[in-house]
Amino acid sequence: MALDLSPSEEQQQLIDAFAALYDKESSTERVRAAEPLGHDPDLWRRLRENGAVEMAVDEAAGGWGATVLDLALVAEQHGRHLGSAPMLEAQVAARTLARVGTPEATGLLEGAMDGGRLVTLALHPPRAGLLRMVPAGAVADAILFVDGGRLLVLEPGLGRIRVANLGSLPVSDVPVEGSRPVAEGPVVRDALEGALDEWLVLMAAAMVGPGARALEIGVGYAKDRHAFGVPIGSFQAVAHGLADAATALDGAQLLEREAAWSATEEPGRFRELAALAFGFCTDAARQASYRSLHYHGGYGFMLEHDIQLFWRRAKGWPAQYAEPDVAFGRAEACRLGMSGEEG
Amino acid sequence: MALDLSPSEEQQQLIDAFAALYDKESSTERVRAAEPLGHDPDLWRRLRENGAVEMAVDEAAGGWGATVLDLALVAEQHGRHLGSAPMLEAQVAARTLARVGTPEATGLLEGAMDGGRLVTLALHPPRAGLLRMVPAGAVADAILFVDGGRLLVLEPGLGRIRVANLGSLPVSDVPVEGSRPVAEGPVVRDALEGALDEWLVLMAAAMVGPGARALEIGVGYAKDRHAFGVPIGSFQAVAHGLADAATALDGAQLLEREAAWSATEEPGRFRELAALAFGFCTDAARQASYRSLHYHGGYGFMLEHDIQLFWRRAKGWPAQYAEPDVAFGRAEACRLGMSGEEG
Amino acid sequence: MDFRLGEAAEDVRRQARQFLEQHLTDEVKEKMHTTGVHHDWDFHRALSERGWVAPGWPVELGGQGYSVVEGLVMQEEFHQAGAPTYGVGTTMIVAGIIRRLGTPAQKELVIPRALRGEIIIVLGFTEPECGSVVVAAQTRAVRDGDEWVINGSKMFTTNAQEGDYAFMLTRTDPDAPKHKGLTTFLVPLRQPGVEIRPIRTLSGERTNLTFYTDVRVEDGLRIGEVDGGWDVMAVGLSLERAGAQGGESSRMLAALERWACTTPEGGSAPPASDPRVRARLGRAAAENEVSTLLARRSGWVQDSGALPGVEGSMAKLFASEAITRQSADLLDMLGPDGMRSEGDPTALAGGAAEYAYRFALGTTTYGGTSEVQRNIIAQRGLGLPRPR
Amino acid sequence: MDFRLGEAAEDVRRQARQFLEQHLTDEVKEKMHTTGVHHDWDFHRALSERGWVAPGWPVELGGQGYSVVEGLVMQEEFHQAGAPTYGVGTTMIVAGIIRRLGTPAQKELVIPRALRGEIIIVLGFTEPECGSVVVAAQTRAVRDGDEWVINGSKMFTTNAQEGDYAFMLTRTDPDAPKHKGLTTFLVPLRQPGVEIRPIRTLSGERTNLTFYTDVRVEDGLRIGEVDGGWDVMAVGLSLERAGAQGGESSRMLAALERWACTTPEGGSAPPASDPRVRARLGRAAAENEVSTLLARRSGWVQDSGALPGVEGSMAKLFASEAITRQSADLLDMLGPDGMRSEGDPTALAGGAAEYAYRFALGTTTYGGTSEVQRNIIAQRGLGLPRPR
Repeated sequence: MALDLSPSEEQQQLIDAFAALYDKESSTERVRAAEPLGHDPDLWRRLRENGAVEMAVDEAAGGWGATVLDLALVAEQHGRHLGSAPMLEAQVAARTLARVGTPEATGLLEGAMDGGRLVTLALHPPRAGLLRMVPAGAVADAILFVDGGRLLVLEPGLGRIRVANLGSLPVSDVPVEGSRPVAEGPVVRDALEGALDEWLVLMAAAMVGPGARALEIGVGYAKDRHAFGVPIGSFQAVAHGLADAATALDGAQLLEREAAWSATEEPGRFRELAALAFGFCTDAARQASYRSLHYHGGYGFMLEHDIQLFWRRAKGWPAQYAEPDVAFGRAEACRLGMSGEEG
Repeated sequence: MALDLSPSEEQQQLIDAFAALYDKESSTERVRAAEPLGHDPDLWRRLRENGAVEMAVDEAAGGWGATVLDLALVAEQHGRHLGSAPMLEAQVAARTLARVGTPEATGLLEGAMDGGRLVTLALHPPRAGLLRMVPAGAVADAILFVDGGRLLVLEPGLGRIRVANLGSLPVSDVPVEGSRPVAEGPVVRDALEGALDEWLVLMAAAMVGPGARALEIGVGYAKDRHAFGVPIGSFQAVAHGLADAATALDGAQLLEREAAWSATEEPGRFRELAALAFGFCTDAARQASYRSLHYHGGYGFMLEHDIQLFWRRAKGWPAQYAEPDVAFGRAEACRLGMSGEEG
Repeated sequence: MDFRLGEAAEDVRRQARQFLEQHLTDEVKEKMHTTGVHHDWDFHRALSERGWVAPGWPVELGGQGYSVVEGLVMQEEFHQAGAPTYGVGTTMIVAGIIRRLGTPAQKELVIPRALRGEIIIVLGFTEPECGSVVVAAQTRAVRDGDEWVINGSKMFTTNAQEGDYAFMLTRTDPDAPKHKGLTTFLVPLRQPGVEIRPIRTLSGERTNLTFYTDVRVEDGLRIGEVDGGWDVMAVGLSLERAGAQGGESSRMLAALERWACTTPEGGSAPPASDPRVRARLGRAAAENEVSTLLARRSGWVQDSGALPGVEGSMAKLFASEAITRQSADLLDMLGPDGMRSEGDPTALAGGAAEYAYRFALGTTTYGGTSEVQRNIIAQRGLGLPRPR
Repeated sequence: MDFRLGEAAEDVRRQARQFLEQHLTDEVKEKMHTTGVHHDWDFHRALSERGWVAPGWPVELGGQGYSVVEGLVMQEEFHQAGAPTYGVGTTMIVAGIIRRLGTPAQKELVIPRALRGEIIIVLGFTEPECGSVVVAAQTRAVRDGDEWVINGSKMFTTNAQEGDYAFMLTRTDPDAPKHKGLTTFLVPLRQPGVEIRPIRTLSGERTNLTFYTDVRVEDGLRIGEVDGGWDVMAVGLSLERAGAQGGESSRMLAALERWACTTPEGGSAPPASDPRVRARLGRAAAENEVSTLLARRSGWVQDSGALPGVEGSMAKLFASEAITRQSADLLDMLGPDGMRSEGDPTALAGGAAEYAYRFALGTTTYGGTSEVQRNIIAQRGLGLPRPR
């Protein structure tokens, strides 16, 4: 055991398998077709068929027992192809149910794994009786959320309000009426914090995708497009901006992979690293997609150019939790041994 | 009366007079010679002889009645030449005493104007019996400060502790023992807030100086210094950074002049504009001096190169109050009609 | 030194506000929003009736004789209110060029109708392959007797679907050095061979890609000399007056300041009670004040008869980079709720930050990219050698 | 994938910590601080006795046979602790070049003494007039029988006052194209004609400007071919191994984290109770983790036998820009108190941020400016055309 930054053979197979799936089922045409809702039922069906939910659950709970690192490698592909499917939330919700382990939770988990029900989770507690901007809330069959120390579940009916949003995500506002308890006691707080850690690191991994792909598109454009007789990539104003973005993205990928790895291999650092990775990867993806878009000149501003798809999601996807500074604060609270009041 | 962004004839004379004084009495050799204390008694004497304190005080209180805009134009020159003298503090303290008008204040003001005593003011209340980082505290004969709603004065004796600092300023920590009251009641809060507004706008004006001079030095170097057979200023990485700095500095000067002008001409906006100007000018000066220093390569890092003198003061001088964000918050509180709790 | 704009300018401001209150109806705004078209014929005709199509022109030529700063104040109000002025703007740039360089017949044809608000002229400089380097234009114009035959395409011909003419930069001598073989024409758009393909942008605005296939234009609509198009462009640039900056930033800030003072449902204090919120709004306020001042300086320099330097470039660069920075920051400040789209009924602060975040992207590109402005400032303002 | 460094590396880390505890005494640190010299003979000899002057060299050549990552871990500890290793660093770069390219006599002369910690070799590439473009070196070497006569000057010859030799790039054929007429020598520094002018830097470190007037060096101390100096430099660059990054950043963050947890006199809560403080420290923590990971990746790539790409440039660029950004931000966070100088008894957090703010300026310049690194990354990493 020593430093090894390459995916193992198994990990590479996993990456390749999902890359192939997304190549086929999540082209930018498909991504556009799924807008504005941001949910592509065919992609989601294919992901489920390939075990996207089952893999996330421990073997003891009937799943395939993938590590968080495995899930992060898949999330990278998900982000790279802007997958219009609530995979991250479904995975984290399923893992949370397995961890809670009450009869209600187990029942919900069975539905999620075998029954094909889409269970998601709210990242923030309700305010004034309303869960706001629930990830996948517009398409979920059930929403897990925490209120007053209890874990509850809600089957959002006609009352949910779909929210059009910058990231083309199937979020919605959902009134909490009609919710029922799933668990209570200290396990709830642990489960929620653990779920948030996992969602943060998977979103961090997902952000490396649009960042890297936006950079590739930008580099390609900078090589092809000419101004004053030379490729625009030969101007330092363009080249240096892309070099900075590439550096940040390389760092971002190392950090989210380390964070995901630590979930099982160095669990004492997981919470800190997950939050650091979320903040850093979000910034890196935004920087890369903004620069790439800007260097496209007026073309980047056209809806028909793909680059805007990446730019909008780099802002919108991670914002379901909060801005990077909130995550950096969460990480620092861990480092200083404070309780996660910022979570 | 209509938009006129040129100094009037009288204003230009004022600028020219002080520019000439500083040219003679505040060369970078003199500035270096006054380090680390940052106080040049000969410069200070010449400034006093030229009425630097008297001009700041209303005619009704025995002064020459310069406007805040006049003082800002002088402060620009002060900053441009990195004047090693506590002029801003002495001016603001004198104006504050005039405004307060109690017998004690009047006595102190007389000493400041005719007696040649150096009266300064603390920008922050004492904590645990100690005034911290008092501007000009290391060389002042008297320090004004506010504590518990009272305006007090202190003659710092042997107890003061000089603090070596990044900006080469004569600041010190001063125990509050032995202070005596100057005024109390609502006038104190108004006087203090008014003094802070004035200090902020004068420091904003002072920051335009090192920013502009650092930019000139950087532009000169970028024209002269060659790399790969061409002047380094022909590389976009250098040229664009300098262009951004120049733009911010032009804006900074317009903003601090507008703020200073508003003190008499549009007093309802003065508090807001003074704080906005402080924040913006501080950022602009730091950006310009950093870039200029960096483009000097290893030379910028050498103590014997002048550019570091500007870079250190752009950080250190305004920091006597706080970082830009605090001033931006103060301004916004005004805009929103909140009481200046951030002051 | 005086930062007041003066009575005359403040009077223009009052009149502009009255005008906008009357003519910038919710209906007009709603139509702009749904169509993405920043031109409205009713509004345009009202402007014309008010004599405000060319406020800076001399009275005897149909203008108001406004100073540059007075015109700027009008623009400030129009931008702040979000009025549809893009069409009249491009029309009057071209009318201004024709006023200087046009033949009597051209003046007769264009100027009265432009002043009456009857026609729209769009700009046809940029091409798909040359971006902001318009000197590389490839659209061909070939003489055929008293006519010219035009073939090619133009990018970002905003309002072409409403337009009567495109003021077009064409290549008439492909063998001459780049800037020597160009000629400008006023090309009638309502004729066969003109194809208009709508393009939607991130901010919801509509622009167009236009194709020209054997399009004919009589020689009488040629502006300037044959192969003298570059000189015509230079005159156009010299007519550039100060442009108001930061209207969208001000609107965003105003909306967010209202938000900051409102305690949210289920909350215990308004957002403004958080010092982080105040600091972020305050920084935006500082930038907006600077944007306004830089634009006014540019106007003042022109009014005072001084040779304009890089003031216009600085104003444009600063304002567009500022809205890019601040919209990203303030959108983040709103948290998850900030992502609600402008137009969604649940949007925070009317979706002002979400809209500004998309809108900002155009500002650093249109009218000369930030990189081009920095080149200009470095060379003409700082005297640095030509960037490479 | 495994982010553990492995037992061997962790063992190196433990040993390094033990070593530092024993040899990096307060006295050594104090001396570094007052003199600004990042070399200490006692510490240097202790390193040599421990066999750590060339930890990455094969055991049979006097090294420890450490992998690049193991060497990096050692560096991480040494940098984090602020140990004086600059002198040994430059010495062993040159010893490495001689190991590859030197004559038997040169190896005999230099390598044993270098390994025993008896000599210091400094670098003489940069010149006052050519900055980081070392290929423009003007210092002349002219043959005179079995000797060469050197005239010129070198900038930033750090540790020259302690040094035995300068490894110097000279121009031997002024008529050849720039990179063709260069030759490298090992110039003895303790001889007449060598003048050393100390230069103080913003961070308090001492470097030198050195002048060479009719300085003599025997031909036996020429490294590589006559006019083949550029090839020697290339070998030197290829020997570059991963460098630990972010030691100073980590020290600053650790100091500020201690500050954040301490309630100040007269205060009611520790600074860490403010979410703004936590966010700012957390952002620095993220950057520091990334700096460490980028440096380790660079080491891992070399250990795994892959052809190194731009990993080293990325690690260097990122870490130096990060400390520049974060020291400015964290110094601001401390408010007025942050300005207290490192070394002042009242300084906050030991003046760590104030020192880092000055120190950072050097990092974006020395060892290749950030601009040079971005050029490298753009061209070699992204395949963009040569920047202009």
